[in-house]
Amino acid sequence: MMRWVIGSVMIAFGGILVWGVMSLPGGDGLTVKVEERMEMSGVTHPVTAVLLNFRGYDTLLEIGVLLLALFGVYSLRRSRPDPTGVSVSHPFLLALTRLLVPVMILMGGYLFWSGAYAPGGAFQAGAVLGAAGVLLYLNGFDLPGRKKEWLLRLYLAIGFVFFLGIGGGLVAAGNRLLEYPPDLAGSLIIIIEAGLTLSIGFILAELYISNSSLEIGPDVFVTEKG
Amino acid sequence: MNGIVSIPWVAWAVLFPLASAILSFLLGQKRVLWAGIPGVFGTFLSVLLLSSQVWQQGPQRYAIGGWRAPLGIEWHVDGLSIVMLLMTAVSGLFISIYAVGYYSRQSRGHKHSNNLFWPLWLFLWAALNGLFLSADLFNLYVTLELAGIAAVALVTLTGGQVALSAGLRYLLAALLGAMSYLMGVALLYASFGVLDIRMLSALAAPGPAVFISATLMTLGLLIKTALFPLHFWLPPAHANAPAPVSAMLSGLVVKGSFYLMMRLWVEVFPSSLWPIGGQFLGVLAGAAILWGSIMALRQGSLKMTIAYSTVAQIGYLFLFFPLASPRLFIAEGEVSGPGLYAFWGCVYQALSHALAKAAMFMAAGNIMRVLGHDCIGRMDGVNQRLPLTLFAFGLSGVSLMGLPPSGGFVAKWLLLKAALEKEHWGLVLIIVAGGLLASAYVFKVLKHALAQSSQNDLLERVPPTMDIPTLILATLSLLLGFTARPLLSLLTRGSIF
Amino acid sequence: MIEALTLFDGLLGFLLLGLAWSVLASKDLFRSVVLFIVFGLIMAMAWVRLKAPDIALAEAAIGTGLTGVLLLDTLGFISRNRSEGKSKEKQGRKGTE
Amino acid sequence: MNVMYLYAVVAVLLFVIGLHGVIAYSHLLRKIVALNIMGSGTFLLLVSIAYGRPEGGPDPVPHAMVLTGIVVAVSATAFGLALVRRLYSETGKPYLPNGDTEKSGR
Repeated sequence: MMRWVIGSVMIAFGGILVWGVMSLPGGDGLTVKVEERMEMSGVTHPVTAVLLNFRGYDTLLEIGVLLLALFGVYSLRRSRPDPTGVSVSHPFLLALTRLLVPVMILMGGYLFWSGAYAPGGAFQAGAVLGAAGVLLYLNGFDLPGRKKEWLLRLYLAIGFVFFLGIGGGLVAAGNRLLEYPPDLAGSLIIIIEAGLTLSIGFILAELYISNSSLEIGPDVFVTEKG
Repeated sequence: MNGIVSIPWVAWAVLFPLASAILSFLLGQKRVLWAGIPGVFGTFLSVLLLSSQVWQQGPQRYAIGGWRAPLGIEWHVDGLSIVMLLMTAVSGLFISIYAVGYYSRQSRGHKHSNNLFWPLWLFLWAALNGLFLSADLFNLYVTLELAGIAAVALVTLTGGQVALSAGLRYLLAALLGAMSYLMGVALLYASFGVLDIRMLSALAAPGPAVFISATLMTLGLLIKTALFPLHFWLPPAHANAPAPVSAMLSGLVVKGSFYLMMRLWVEVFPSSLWPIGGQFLGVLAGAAILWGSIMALRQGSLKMTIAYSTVAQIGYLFLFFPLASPRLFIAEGEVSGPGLYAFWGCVYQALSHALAKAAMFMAAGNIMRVLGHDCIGRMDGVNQRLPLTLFAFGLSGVSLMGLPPSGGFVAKWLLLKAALEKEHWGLVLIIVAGGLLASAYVFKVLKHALAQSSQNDLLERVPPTMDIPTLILATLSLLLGFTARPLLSLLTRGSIF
Repeated sequence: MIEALTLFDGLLGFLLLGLAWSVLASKDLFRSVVLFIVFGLIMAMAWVRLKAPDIALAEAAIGTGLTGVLLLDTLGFISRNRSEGKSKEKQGRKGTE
Repeated sequence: MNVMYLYAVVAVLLFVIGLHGVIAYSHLLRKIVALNIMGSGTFLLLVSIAYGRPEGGPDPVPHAMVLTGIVVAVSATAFGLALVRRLYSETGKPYLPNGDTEKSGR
């Protein structure tokens, strides 16, 4: 009974939404406005210009969301995971990892660099680095900094710190928040993106690692893996 | 214009909490307060100085990155934003002091419990400040998500089974609400190509896409504000969080999405939505007041009682929609009338509830610390052990009941006046009934707490950092009754309405 | 030429809707998660078709990649511990790793 | 232009399918997957709008919004799954306890 009620409400709702979408005018967006100001943005790829310059504040807060999710996962963890305990090392996987990880790091670097003028950028590059980190972890390697807690925290936070530091420094210097001087915009964006790439890589890897090692009483479930 | 006056405090009101949040994470558990305490005071002072700027110079607009809307994101700071920011700053300051005391003792027992409280709370504060400042619909979505995830993570800090399921329910509700809101934003952007609220208010003409997006955004924000019957997630989440967290969730976080809803209805959505939408929300608001109060009366545990009382008090906020209408604000020079009373009443309700409810949850935290439980039936002897806390509880109860001279009295009086002038007799009855029910559940707690206890041994002491802020917030919620005139005139200062 | 593209768009749309529906309706949770990953990859094709290569990259890497891995991992966790005998629900299956 | 409407219709239907999933199913993993499908629908609508703009190339602003949205969605998903894991290890059930709205359906 309840299922039918929900179902029919959903069908009605879907109908209304389709009607609304069909009535959309398809008018102008901000394409032209972005194009007009590309020269002042410091980069040549429009999406990167929007993400890191025109609407950089959104991106700053978004990194905050990513960090918060990690804090949330951390707060659920009972103790620090031990990377040596979760190895699923299989000779083949190990060989693959040795081959893939350097390639992935190169690819991350390329994606990060290309973000200034072509599709790519900190998020995509960070995701590739994160995947490399997960592969390393699954093979029993330690991520850089996992032994020293403060160093790991620094890696996780550095993107946000650069971004916020530059934004706040500009306010202290009399500019508006995140208002890059046009001649410095390109270099400042590169610095921010470098920090973001590193941090996003670490945060994504840590999200996976912490998630898969939330301990549940006896350790069997962690070591049994694979 | 020089020195302190020309500093862009609006930027520091967001930068301070963000910077101290990340610093407190970097410094680690032992030195967390080195970043936390300067962050709290820095944020508080920035908001205070920003308020004085707006008081003296009128509303501000701030184009972030130097890019004006529609391309960039702008902050609009008007009277309403300032009042909400001040509410958060005052509540936040005393909740923070309370939290220092709360966690200083607990940290010995459970090592992980206060680890991330400070970064999470400072991020939450930044998100709320960002929400009250922003005039960009998509940026508002990001602040909503930031606040939502921080709030859920704070609820689940203790990690018990009940807190976990309460947190998950909260997370699902928050995500659903935010997603629905974002769909509405997408439709608006599709129709008009801008995200800035002020620009949209000039553009948004009635049409199918606008009606649908108004519905989606309203529904999303109703879930996040927990208006009856979408309140299902609120009582468990607010009742099972650590005491300082309950205080900030009930006092502040629900006000964020309510504020956004108010702004959207007054400034963006076409006025033809008001007659039907306003009445509909009015019915829900009335139901929330009655249902929340009755459920509060029926609870056996103190924190659940207070949480259900929040459900009822949220109902009062939504009386704005049946009692106000957009035209009343648009008419320049409007100095009285039911619409203005309703607007003042709702904002004053948000303010006084923020202070009173935070104080109440903090008092409940003190009681739990000393008794080890929060069962109302076994609360005898609280009077002897925690006289200050109980006094604070009573004071904040006065505000919830709406008795003079409290802030709650001003709020409910203004709402009543609006309802009477609009001849909305049903709402008049509900406002009065809600007050009576509130006194019933407050007195129920007081009756048990004032009973003499047979055993008089102190199990645990409450440090002054927990007792004093509770009392200060409760006293402020009472004194709010005397500051109505300046605060309400600040509210209409350069208000967009 | 244009018709061929429109046909492709139509197919892609139907595929997305069908996949989304079967992700949620499938009785087997493991199947659901795998279908969800396929859904994400098809979605990436839609992004490319709509001239959004940045999003296609991000979706493939972050959206589908990380989300998929996290879902599989959680599912594995749930099925591994199912043998404790606390929960006998039909969804999910044993030994999905 | 027709392409924009085609994808926009698919987008809102995905949103509805996801919404139905969140409401109708009680298994928490399904709810989380359903929320992600809702998100994909919303993102697809934004991108199809960007595609349908008459002047110049696709509008980069919705693209940036979607990239932000994807990261937010992944963050929320990762945190949600961690909560599910902990809840499951405490209760042995991947469901929310005695919720009236959550128990309907499968």
